[in-house]
Amino acid sequence: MTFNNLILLGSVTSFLTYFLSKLSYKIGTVIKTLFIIISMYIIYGNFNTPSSISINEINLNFNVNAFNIYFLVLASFVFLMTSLFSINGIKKYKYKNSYIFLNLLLFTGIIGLFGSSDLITLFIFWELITWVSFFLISLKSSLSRKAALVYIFMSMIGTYFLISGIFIIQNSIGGVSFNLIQKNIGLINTASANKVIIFFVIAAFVKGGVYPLHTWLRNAHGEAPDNFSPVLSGLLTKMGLYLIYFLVIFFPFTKLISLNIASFPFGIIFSYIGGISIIVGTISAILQNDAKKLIAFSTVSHAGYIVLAFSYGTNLAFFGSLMHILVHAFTSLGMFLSIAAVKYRTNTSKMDDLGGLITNMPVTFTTYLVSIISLAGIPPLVGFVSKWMIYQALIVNGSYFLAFAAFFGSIGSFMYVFRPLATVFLGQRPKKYEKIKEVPFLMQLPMLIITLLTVLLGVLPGIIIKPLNKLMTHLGIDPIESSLYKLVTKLTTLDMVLIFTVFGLGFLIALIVFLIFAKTTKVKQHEQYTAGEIVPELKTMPSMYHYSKNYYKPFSRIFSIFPSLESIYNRIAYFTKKIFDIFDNFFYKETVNGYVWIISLVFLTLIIIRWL
Amino acid sequence: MINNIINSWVFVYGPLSIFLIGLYGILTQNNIFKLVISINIMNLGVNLYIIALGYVHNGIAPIYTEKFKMSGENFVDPVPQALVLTAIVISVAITAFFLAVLIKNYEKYKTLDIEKIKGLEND
Amino acid sequence: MRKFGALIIILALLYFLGSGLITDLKINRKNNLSQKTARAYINRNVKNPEINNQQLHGKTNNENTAANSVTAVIVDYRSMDTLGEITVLFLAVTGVLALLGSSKNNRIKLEKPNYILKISSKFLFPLIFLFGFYIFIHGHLTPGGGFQGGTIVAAAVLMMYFASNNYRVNTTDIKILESLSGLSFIIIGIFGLFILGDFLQNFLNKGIMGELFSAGIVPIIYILIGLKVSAELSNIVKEFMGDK
Amino acid sequence: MINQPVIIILIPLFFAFLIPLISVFSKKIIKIIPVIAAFINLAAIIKILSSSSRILKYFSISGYKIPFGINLIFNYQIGMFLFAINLVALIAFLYFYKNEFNIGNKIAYPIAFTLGLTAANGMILTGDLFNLFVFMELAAISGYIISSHRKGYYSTITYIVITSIGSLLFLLGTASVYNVSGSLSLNTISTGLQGVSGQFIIIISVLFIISLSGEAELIPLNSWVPKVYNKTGDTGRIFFGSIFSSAALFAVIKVLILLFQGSYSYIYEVITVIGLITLFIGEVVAFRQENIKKMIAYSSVAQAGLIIGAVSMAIKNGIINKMVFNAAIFQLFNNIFAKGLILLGVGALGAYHLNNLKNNNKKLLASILTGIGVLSLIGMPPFAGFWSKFYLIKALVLNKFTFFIIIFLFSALFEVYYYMKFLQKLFFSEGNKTKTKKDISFLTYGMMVYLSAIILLIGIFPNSIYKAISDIFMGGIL
Repeated sequence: MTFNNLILLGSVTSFLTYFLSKLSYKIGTVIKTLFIIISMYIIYGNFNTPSSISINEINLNFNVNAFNIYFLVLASFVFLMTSLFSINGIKKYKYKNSYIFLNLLLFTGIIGLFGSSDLITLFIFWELITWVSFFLISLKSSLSRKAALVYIFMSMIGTYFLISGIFIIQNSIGGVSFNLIQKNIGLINTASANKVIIFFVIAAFVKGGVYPLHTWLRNAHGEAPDNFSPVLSGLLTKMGLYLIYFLVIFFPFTKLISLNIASFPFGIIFSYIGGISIIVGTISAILQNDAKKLIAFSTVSHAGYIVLAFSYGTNLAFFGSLMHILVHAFTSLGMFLSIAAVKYRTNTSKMDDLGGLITNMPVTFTTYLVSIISLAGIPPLVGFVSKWMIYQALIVNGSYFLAFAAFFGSIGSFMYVFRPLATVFLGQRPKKYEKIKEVPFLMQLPMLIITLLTVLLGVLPGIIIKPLNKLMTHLGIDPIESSLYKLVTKLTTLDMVLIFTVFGLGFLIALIVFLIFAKTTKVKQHEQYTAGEIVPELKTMPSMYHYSKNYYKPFSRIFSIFPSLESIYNRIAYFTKKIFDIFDNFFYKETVNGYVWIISLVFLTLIIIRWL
Repeated sequence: MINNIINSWVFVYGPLSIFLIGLYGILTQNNIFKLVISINIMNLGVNLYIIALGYVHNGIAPIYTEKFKMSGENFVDPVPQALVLTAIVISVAITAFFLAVLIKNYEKYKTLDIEKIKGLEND
Repeated sequence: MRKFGALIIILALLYFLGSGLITDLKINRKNNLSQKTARAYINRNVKNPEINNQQLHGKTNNENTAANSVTAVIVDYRSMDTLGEITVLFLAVTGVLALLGSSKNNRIKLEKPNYILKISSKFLFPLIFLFGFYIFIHGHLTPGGGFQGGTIVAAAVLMMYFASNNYRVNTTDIKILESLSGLSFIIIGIFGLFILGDFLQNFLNKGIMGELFSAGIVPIIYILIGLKVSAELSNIVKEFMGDK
Repeated sequence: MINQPVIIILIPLFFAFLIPLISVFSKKIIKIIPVIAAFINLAAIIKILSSSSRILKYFSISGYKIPFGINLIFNYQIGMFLFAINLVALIAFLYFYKNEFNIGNKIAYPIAFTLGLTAANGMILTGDLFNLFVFMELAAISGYIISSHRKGYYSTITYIVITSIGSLLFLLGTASVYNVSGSLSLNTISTGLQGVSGQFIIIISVLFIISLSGEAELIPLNSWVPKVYNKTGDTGRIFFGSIFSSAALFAVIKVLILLFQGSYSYIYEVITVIGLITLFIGEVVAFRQENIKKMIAYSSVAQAGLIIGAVSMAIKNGIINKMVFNAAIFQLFNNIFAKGLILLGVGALGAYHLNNLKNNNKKLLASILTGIGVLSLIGMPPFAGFWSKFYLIKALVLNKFTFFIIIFLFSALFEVYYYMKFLQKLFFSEGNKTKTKKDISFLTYGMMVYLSAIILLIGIFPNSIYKAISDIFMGGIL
């Protein structure tokens, strides 16, 4: 089967599953999972075979090449994991069949987007994804609906910039297919090129959740259905970043991103935006109280990493950014899925209410632990590999602010990702959660796969480096040196197996010490907090006295003096609404004579303007 | 000179003033019935204007009779008269309907004052 | 304040409208029909509008033989407008019916109808009626026509309403009259479409200008219009006067 | 002989005149008369379409050649438009037949609706300035009647006063134009107007612009729109939103192109500005509405502004920029179906206020179909509206109408926002007010499915439709 038929099949199947899911939602989810597996196979089988859907002189062109197969495989992987997870995971959802239908349609849209080989096709799927994901986000609750509205508003800003950019390209070059653009990029003049770059980047930043345009992320990620959040964070934000990578194909690599070009230095600006994004994301994540919103802000900070590394301009940094996409997809899958698993059993993701679930849900705990270690970039796991490359690139070239931002993000991420670990899985378990069981096996399976892959790719990064190197050569960038388990840079050579062994040994020693010498004393968490005194509110509102309440209070005190971008946006929105009300009152809330006054005045003005 | 001024007032400014007096009525009056009258005054102005534009100097009614039986007589323009007839009929139709709505409106709100109705409208 | 503002707007509009229009308008002495479609209408010759000094009255021509040029314009040259016009009137009557017809409003009753009116109306009514009919039957020869005649007939009906508190128009008759005359107008037009190829084309014998039986379908249509208008205006009178 | 387009005007007119006659014998049959009229009309349009060319052709009436008699303009593209409008009218009549016949007077409202269709067809077809006035008045009066359908008397008064002023201004303009050019036929006036002073043209154009803005829902004469939409019945809303506004917009475009022939560039500048202001204010005010009927009314206003703005933008120095123009016309064409579907859905669901909505599983299909209409209107793939918006943006970007694009896309953002909010409430809201309307009939479902199928088909095969309705005034200008 060719790629174009896959897209058609996907849209048909999604409709079918809607009706099949009416019988039982499990049928729908199983079909969805099977479809994703099949499509992975088909994508792989269609490597470098262009195909197109042409209806009525509209051609949707697809081609799988060394570049986009990376994103395609990643997309299918993320969807496969969430899909496996959701076979049981959507049990409590109100709109099950809508969820399955929209999810499969979204999958079709995403592989269509990544597989497209011209900009119009890309745009069509981009728009499709926008509205489908809008409905997916709104499925959950009234809060998620508000979040979805903000999401679609900001997405449409991006979309309109994107379409304008596409048409500017078409105007200058005379076509929108990637090959043609690559060939004739010289035809575009500097002014148009700058416009295109700015438009594309705005579109990309909105979707990717990069600093000044990230505000939709918190609520959209936090309030979206739990099984959909990983897709939103791990994949849909990558859609935006994919667009930035496109600029590399269109415009000569060095011109766009090198650090010292005569024309407009986009590279520097983007990398600084990336740096700011890391810092803002990290700080905001520290201040969150909801586990999902916390991870949402970590997405902002990691999008910052990717943008920073991509625009920095050395091949090592570029490689790091590509790798970091994978890392972030893994970690957000791991974190969101484990939080979703917790929520599946406890119905909440508020950290104040939870605690001590480690004994009840060991697999979930392990997944979360491994994911956050990887996210923070601690050595034996895959997260370290990408971050290490980024650090290397920054330090070698002496960009100290950016290096600071990158380190700050790493250290900050310790702070925030540790918090859910401590408050959800460790600490003391509230009484009502004593009988909580681990989630069903089908939900454990994706978490286990992710954990294993995170470790495996961390130890043997060569598995992923090899195809990525191929991708780099495809784009015309020098590949980096590496072997199956060694990373080679100008400064040092890193042997991941060695590091793994060292860390493994350290872990073992610590475990042994713990088992032999550890003595546990049980203190009830509230007693500790209130120093033995009995507080009347303790029974009515126990979460008030949970030790995770105001966890990072000092930090929030420090940062509360900075105005939040979100509140600025809210204020702008408020004033806009007020102004709009004035229009309404002026033009449409009058009596008949009022209207006639307006008519006569317009009449007079129109004449006078032309008369003079 | 004087002739020109008289001409312009009779043929253009006069009818337009009547039209605009109607407009003045709509701009200033609150009573719906007065609005109906104002619209009728405007109509009258427009009709006069059209008829005036059809006038030919020393022209006669465009009807062939025993006295005027040759083509090319100095008839006035028949087309504006036809247009005015149509316009009058349409204005009659609209006035009739407007008055009917006015009656129903009065039954509903017990007032003809727009400002008061504005307060009573609940939407 | 409001009145003052309105006054200023009105004066400004008058200045701009008047001075803008007057320079190019062809009024009084400047007005001549030579460049207008009206020349062709008056000369009853669309093919050669400028042929003057030919005798029309008392003769026949193959275009239009209605002596009244206004009627020729209304019913023949621009007959589609007239069709629209009677439709507008028909629709307005329908609207009045929609608003006032459903509610059972009482007939407006005069306390004591004027004695003179009451007596004289009985023999004035047929006369006015006849006069109305005369006006619209002779629409193509003399000033007047369907609309004018119809109005006169409706005025007779109004007079009857004022003369007697018991007088009522029969709704069913009016409806049938209204409907049939409108339908006949369209059907005559469609005959033209089938016989000569254009809607409302004059397919009857043109006759001699100045005679009663001349101008083909023009008098027929004008009579239909007269009937329709009288029915419609009577209907309006009836609806406003009330019905119980 | 039967291929004359005048038939399209006559059929509904004939049936409207027939209604009082039938009412004497039986009141039940009246119900079905408008449906029959629209159906026969559709058949007639198909028949005429099959033998029409793409070049603008003038058809005379009463046997007099142009400019002496009244003429109609017709070609294949206009036929497509008429088809769309009559199709939506048929659907509106079916809805009326099923749901709203028993409200109000049983003779008057069928007549008003049927004649409304006549007026819409007439406005599209006529090639004569004064005839256009007559049909506009016909549309206006049937609009007045329709707007009083559910006892919205005060809104009707507003409507009457505003459109009366408009029609009087039109009459002033028409009389002046006739006096100067000596003709009333759209295609000869322009030659008669050559050599007049600039001031005259200013006055005339402003008169026409303002007077035509009434039915076309443009500023400054559109203040009646929200009030009337709010107070009239469901069928009435479909009529205003989908039929009258499209026909009137078409009439405006016709006057712009055939009367002024693309010269006098300042006319088009003024209209572009008016269109943009209408677009912006419409979207912005709609954004603030909680009442769905008013929201759709303002959105309809905004769409009218967009289309007129784009059309006038496309005309410069007697040359039509085909890309922009055709895209705008395509947008107009798609709007007919999309808005018809939305208004039908809103009526069928009884969804009148954002805060009173409740998701109802029994009516889920109706909600989804309404959703298709909304998604098409805001331009989401794979529905029809996506392509018209796509072509429009494409044409605007390629021609570098930067200012226009900025306003257009900025307003479109708000449009997406409020329509999406509406859809969310429709699908997911758990409002506690259980104000349930009676069940949606099978017929209504059928009509909604039909309309959404059309939207989807245009969405999949946009180019055939786009080509079918492009170059609508070919031969009329250039």
